[in-house]
Amino acid sequence: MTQDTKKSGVKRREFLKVLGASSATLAVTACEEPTGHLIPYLVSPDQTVPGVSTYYATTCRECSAGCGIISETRDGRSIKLEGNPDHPLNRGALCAKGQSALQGLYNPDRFKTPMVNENGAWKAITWDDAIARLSNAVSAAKPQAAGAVFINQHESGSFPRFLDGWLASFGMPAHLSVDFEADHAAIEANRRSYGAAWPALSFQDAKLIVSFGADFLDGWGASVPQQLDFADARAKLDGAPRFVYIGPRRSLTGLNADEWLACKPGSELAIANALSGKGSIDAAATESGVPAAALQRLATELAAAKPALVVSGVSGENALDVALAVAAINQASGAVGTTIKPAQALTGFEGIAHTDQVLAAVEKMRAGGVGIAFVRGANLAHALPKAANFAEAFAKVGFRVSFSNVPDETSELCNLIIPDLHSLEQWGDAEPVKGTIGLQQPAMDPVYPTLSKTVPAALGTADLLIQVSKKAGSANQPADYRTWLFTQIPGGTTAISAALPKGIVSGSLAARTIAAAATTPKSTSIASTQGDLTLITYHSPLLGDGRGANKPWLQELPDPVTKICWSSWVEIHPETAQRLGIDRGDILEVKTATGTVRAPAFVYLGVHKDAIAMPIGQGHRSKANVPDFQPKHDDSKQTQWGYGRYARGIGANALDILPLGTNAGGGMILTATKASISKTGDHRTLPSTEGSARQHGRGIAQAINAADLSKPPAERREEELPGDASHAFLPGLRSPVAADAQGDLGSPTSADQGKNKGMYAPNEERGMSKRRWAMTIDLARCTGCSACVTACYSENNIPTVGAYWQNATLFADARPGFNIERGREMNWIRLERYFEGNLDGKFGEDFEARFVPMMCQQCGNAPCEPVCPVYATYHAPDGLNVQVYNRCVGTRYCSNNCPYKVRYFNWFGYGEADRKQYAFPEPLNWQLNPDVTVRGKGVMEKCSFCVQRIRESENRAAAEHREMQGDEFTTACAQACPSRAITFGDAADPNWSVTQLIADRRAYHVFEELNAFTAVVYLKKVNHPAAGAAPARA
Amino acid sequence: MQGVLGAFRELDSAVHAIEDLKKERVGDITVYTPTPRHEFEHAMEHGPSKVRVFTLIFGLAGVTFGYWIPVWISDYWPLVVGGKPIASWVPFTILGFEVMVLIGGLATVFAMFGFAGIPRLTTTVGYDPRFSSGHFGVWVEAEADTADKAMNILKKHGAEEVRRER
Amino acid sequence: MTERRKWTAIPGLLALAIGAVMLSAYSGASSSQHRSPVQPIAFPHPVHVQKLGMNCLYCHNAANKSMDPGLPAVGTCIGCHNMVGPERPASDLGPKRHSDEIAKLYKYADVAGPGAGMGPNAKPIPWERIHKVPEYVHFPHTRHVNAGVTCQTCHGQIQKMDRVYQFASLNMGWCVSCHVNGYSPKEGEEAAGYSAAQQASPNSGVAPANLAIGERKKARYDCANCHY
Amino acid sequence: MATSALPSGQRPNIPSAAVRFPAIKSYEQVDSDIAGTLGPSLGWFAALGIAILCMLIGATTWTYQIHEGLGAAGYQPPVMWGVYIVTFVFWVGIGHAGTLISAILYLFRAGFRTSIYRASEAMTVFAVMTAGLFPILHLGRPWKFFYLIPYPNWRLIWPNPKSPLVWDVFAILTYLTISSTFLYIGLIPDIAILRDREKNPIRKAILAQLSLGWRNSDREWRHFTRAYLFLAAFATPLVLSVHSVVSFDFAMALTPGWHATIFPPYFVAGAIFSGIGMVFTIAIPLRKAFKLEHYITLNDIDAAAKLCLFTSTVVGLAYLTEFQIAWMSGNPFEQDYFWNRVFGQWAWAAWIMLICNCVLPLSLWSQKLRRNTTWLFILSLFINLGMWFERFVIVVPSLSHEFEPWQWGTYRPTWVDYGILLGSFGWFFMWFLLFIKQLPVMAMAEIKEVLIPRMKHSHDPTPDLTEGIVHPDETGATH
Repeated sequence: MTQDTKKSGVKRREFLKVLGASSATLAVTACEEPTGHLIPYLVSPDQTVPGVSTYYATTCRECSAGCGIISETRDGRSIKLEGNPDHPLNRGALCAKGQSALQGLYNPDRFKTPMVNENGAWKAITWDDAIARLSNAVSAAKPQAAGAVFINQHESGSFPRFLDGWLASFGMPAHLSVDFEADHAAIEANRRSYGAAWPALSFQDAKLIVSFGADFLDGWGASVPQQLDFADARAKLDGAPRFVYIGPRRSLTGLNADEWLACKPGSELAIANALSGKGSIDAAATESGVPAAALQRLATELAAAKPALVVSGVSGENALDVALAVAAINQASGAVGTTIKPAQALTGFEGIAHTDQVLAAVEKMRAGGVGIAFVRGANLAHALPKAANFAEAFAKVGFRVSFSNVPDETSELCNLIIPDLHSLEQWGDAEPVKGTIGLQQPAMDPVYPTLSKTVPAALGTADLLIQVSKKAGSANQPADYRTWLFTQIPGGTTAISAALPKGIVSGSLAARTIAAAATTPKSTSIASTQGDLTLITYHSPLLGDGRGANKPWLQELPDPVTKICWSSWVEIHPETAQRLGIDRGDILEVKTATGTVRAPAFVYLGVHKDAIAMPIGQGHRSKANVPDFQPKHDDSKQTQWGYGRYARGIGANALDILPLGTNAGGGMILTATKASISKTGDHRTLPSTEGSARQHGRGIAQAINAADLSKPPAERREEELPGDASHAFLPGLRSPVAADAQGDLGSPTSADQGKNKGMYAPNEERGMSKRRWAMTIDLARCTGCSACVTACYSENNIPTVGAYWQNATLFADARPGFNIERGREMNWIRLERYFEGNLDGKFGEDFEARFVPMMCQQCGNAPCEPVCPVYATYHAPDGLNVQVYNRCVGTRYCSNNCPYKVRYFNWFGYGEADRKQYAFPEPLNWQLNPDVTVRGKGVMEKCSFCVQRIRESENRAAAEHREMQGDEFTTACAQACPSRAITFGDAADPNWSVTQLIADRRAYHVFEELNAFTAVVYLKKVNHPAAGAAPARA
Repeated sequence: MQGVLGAFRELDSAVHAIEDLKKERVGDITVYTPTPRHEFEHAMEHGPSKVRVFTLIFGLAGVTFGYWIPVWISDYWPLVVGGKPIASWVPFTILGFEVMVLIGGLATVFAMFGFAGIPRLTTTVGYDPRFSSGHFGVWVEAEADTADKAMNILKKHGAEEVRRER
Repeated sequence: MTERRKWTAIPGLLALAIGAVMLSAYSGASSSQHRSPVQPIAFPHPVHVQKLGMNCLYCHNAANKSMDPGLPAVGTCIGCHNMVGPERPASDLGPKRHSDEIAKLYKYADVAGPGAGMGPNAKPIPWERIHKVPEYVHFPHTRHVNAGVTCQTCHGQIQKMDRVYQFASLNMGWCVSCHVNGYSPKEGEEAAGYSAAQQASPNSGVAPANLAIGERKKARYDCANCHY
Repeated sequence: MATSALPSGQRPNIPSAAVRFPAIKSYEQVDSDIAGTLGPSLGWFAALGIAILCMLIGATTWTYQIHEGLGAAGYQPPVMWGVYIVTFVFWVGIGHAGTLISAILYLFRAGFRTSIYRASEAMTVFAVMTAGLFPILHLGRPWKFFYLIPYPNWRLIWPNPKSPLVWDVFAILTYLTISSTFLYIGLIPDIAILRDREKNPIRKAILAQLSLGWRNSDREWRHFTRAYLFLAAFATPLVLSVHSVVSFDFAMALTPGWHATIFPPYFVAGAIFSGIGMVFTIAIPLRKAFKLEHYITLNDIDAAAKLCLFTSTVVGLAYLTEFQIAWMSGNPFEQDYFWNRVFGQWAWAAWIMLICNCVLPLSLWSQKLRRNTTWLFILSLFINLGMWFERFVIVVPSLSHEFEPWQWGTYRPTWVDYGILLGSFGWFFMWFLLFIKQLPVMAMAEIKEVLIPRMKHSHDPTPDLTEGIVHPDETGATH
């Protein structure tokens, strides 16, 4: 950023505060609010127009993949993150985690200044002081410099090398780059078999996809690119590859499979060997508990499928062996180069330190050999199993520095905290794909700038280290990190300035001198365990190893599989539950050799009957006894230790009962330990958005067999649906419904048609009714990842309501997710997950899962409209079913009359800053979209088809004196969708691609028999049942 | 205005008194009775009340207005709801009916007020509290000359009290 | 017992009540119309617009590209005013005099004197906001300006206002009646006080509405046009 | 109890029993008896105190709810309507019996009406006043309720006349106006009576104002009776329409369990049923406390009980019809919902409703129980409970079990709901208690109408009053 914007930065923030106070604060309730002041820029920043967004291309740092993102910045604030369409990795898509980076940036619990712990008490210090203290500590640690430990959250790019260089300059060893979510076994196997840590996987080219517990859609590797490709593969409909999932737990990826082979935990190896012909089918069948017939069928299928794509994400003791066996199968089926492309490896996964290295470092600390330790990003105190006893070991370190910018468990154990800038505030780079460099540039000035005379206003860790070196007097230090960075990137400054708009440079970065991979991992088998059930722990697809837990969007977003939020849970199979007399919501005590935790039971068809599953990510606790967060009398001095107000004290941490152990791949063993469960007698309603998991044959999520697609409609095996749906206006929603959008006035059959009835007449001079906004959702593509939901929250200022203080004040239950228990979630678009088949929950009988994104269907004949007494909802001429917040009086009649139940009510003043239920505490309110009204208490709200985007592009077109072009813009959900399942457009204008999709042979409306003439058209899911096996039916 | 007032304890004697007064054509008669008795109506030979005319007229006016409001509102700012016609008259029947009852009913009451001459600022001469509890009163407008005659008739029929008022 | 008690009746009170209700029904008009607060600097629009003939878009530079019209940054003022200091020589703008307002501007911008640049302690000018629609109303200036709606249509003869006041009521009825009945560029230009010559070539600096003079340009008036 | 009050050898429960009030001898006795009930008593003050306390609890709770937001109540989407709408329908229903008795029975010339209609008409007005609060009270933004009222405004936008809620506004306001007018008109002659009896000058002046200068002249009576008749004629269809409109709130929606053509008659029957229940709850204690056994005779109560039994069977039929329609509709949504209503999560509520409304009232087939005021009082309490639960069963289970299985839910009211429910009862009884001590609970003038007036020459203790007066010379003897 230029010098004057820097200078104006602070002032601009003042300006923004006022702007925030006016545009972000609540609109609907106050009618006569004070007009307030107008604070102009001091010096107007070039290339920005007030009220018009500027877009900065940068890189996502929420996982190791390093997707390209675009930050929409309005008046100096980043207000939304979207995928970078020009980025080779994620091609414009972005997962929920990535979008939530915004709430990491604006997290209300971020450190504002450096802090130091002096004899037990924390106090804020100035930056100069912090730098001085750090350099003193560094020079003090000189004698044992060789023992120093620097643990960094893994990221690709130049920073690791810069860091190693800096450490070396003080005689310290290279840093450990940790990623607890990484599948080390797979990486190790890949490296040995394909020579790359993470080759690109091409699902499109596969004839058959087999996954051994590899959740490539939810966290295993680079989810977004894998999902994009998987969706494209599925979109080939009858040509699409069949997908078989093998594993004891059916994850989100598993639910997307056509067939699930529920094997005993740890028995994957036998199956893999059997499939590769090394072992006998029957032996595998007996060991895994999977019927031999199924295995035989799979074996023959696999033999026939050339190439196939077999992936392993097992995290048991024999993980590496499975991965290697799988690699062998791939090599045999000629997958290498076709479905597995080492050439386009995802370099983001290179150089991740094995878990056993981390544990070794911990032991070194315990031994007392560490004089100084640095932690940046990683949160070992939470992400390492309790058995590792990190806290005790860490305490033995002479001086502990944390660069974390949020008060997490690890930083609480440190002496000095120097908060790093958020990745959206600083410069950086990444090499996500071999040969492509993704640039990371500040999307805005720091939320909490460095207030110091001597150092720059934006002081990231890298710059801080440079300052330290300067203090220590070491020579030839770069002026600042940016300058150094630009020298590292091929082409230098000119190339960068040319590339910044797109955010990518072609070329490669120099590799780290010390490749962590070089060290061969050491496997330590877990301690002896007792218990009758196998405990499967897995990283939550949303919270990861726990990093996501302080972001309300991710807490509020229901888990794609269990649909539970603001809580942790124990998944248990119906049969086992019945045997033990356990009901959904019973609080269970899970006991292993290493400890016990309590969590509510979730009875789930998709877990092996001899196993229970628990997600990792919740259960953040503070060492200090921090009082419960009270928004009303919240003095911001109180540091919210335990990872912030939104994370602390929610659920249990499964890692507390996980015995320590690493497999031959150097990964943590997550699924091997035994456990026993017992009822505590307590019970709680699960904070889940799931009403009924079955659609009772109501045809909400419809599916068709691939084989039936080609047949004429008469011969298709269609599902039994209620009512006699009139397929009259399908395919080709266009004419009848477009007419319907104008009611009788537009209907060709109506007498009033075209009469002078103002805006609705099709030939009215304002031309208001020429458009008919519509949407198609391809269920064959949708994987249920829920990225669209977070996109909607971000775009439409939707409040999160699950925090434990967001309930009434008197005699109110204050527990996390209580509002969700009462069905008060506000998700304008929700992902319904329906199970088909296996109604009586027998183990071994397969079942099918269907995902339906359900948002306002923008009905042509909307049942909600006529019942509103004040015209607060009505039908706009362009086909929108409009909700006018400021007119709404809150009778909630519209919601009662909505068959799709997609209207959401503001039960409390979630949007009112002075209220205890306020969902956007400063500075979270900076994320609010200025184009969307923040709703006050007592009004109804719902999906508006992103009407603000429609208006914006209408205004743009008008300003440029042109007509709107086809596919000119799209809604937030469609933009984010990593499966490209959602298409938005004008059904009355053939230039929009939505019009073609509407004509698809799979098109249907939900509850068509109600004649609501919805504008959302679903395309049936396509099933690929195994030959001979009938697919599940409702 | 002056006249003679007779207060009766019994119904029939009051009726007979009225009949005689009418025969003698003494003057305008007003009867006070604690409760409506058709005997008096027979005796006074009144026609049916005109209130019903107002009820009818204003009832019709009301139903028209009741239909007109929603039609006008709908057309004033035409917003389509639920794909229904802008002015969908069928449900407006309800409003039409309610407004009819409202206006018609109130009109009836006010018509009654008008005809019955209430609310009134004073009790005219010749009212006696007894008439609201048990007694029947007969008031005859009579000039000095005819007054005695009237008094005699009233006395003859056993009026409990007879007096002249002005 | 012939006392004639006054038994007064109630009517009249009823009539008053009804009258009160009807009055209150119409009291929805904007209360802030004609509001004219004192500004930190008494910026004279007439001098800049009429005498110097500056274009509105010179200072309110976003009016034709954004929802917000945009306010001149202090730097923009200084752009001219570091030449034009507080001590005004005699000119066609008037006799030689001292301008306190420009002195105030220098104080805000931390400018030592004519010719000097802005100092480190410069701070923005806290203008008093006059025209404000509630946050649930989205008023795109760009849409109106590009449609040829002159500033004066909503802001009044602002080029003649020594002290700006709220010209229009800004209540919903006021907005809607224009959207429904339409707007003719001619009227707009008359409102702007253009001479016939100027009307021939409007120097508003924005693309004129592609309409014949006198034709009325109507606009959408469904709720979601402004409320979302 | 006092069957002895009956002429010997007469079947007791014949409303046309020649002498309606055998125990009442003269017009003056009526005045003294009824006006005598007006003196405030200690028990009355106690009752009023309790009522006001409950009312204040409700008011406080509402204030809290407005401040906090509607979330303070127990709403659990998809159940967007709960206790408030249930109670709203409940109170509107209560209102109906009053108008039924005062208007419809008036048209039908049902004798037993005379003694109880004043109390029940008052009950109507206060019940509607209570019901009228709830549509405002359940709004998300109650301070914006005036958006529902059609009046000229600067926004140039009006309410949506297609919305059943706007019909409600019209219907309820009309109903309140007409029924309170009806009550007042009926009161005028009685107020005049009180006026003439009153000694205290201030009270007398006030009563004088209220009586509008009524003086019992034949002219006044002539128009009065006619106008009263027409008002009754208006009120009769109004009663039917109002609860039909209320039922449209549900019937017009497409929610399974709501979307039924049977609703208007079903609701009207239910309303009258619940109203009669409430009449018993009020009239029986009143009769005791005010010693009005001579006026509210067992015959009257008996007749009312029969009406109660009748409406109960109508309501029962309506319940069965609903199930039968759902069963034969072949509509899975309806069938699923109704199954869930009686055997699913809401069975408990449904069975409370069925037992209170259909089973217990069957006891009224027995004349003994019909004439047993204690039992009637207990039964009436059950009926009130049952009818509240009928509305609960209509509103809540339907919403909790709609088209979209993913959004099925449940409902648990909070203390806020209960507080406001309690408050509504306090509000209602506060008004009613104030009424019964200020104004006569019985229409004295109308009772006089059916009494035998004093006659100089009268041949028969029970003359057929429709014949004219008997001339002295026709009957020799005098008494």
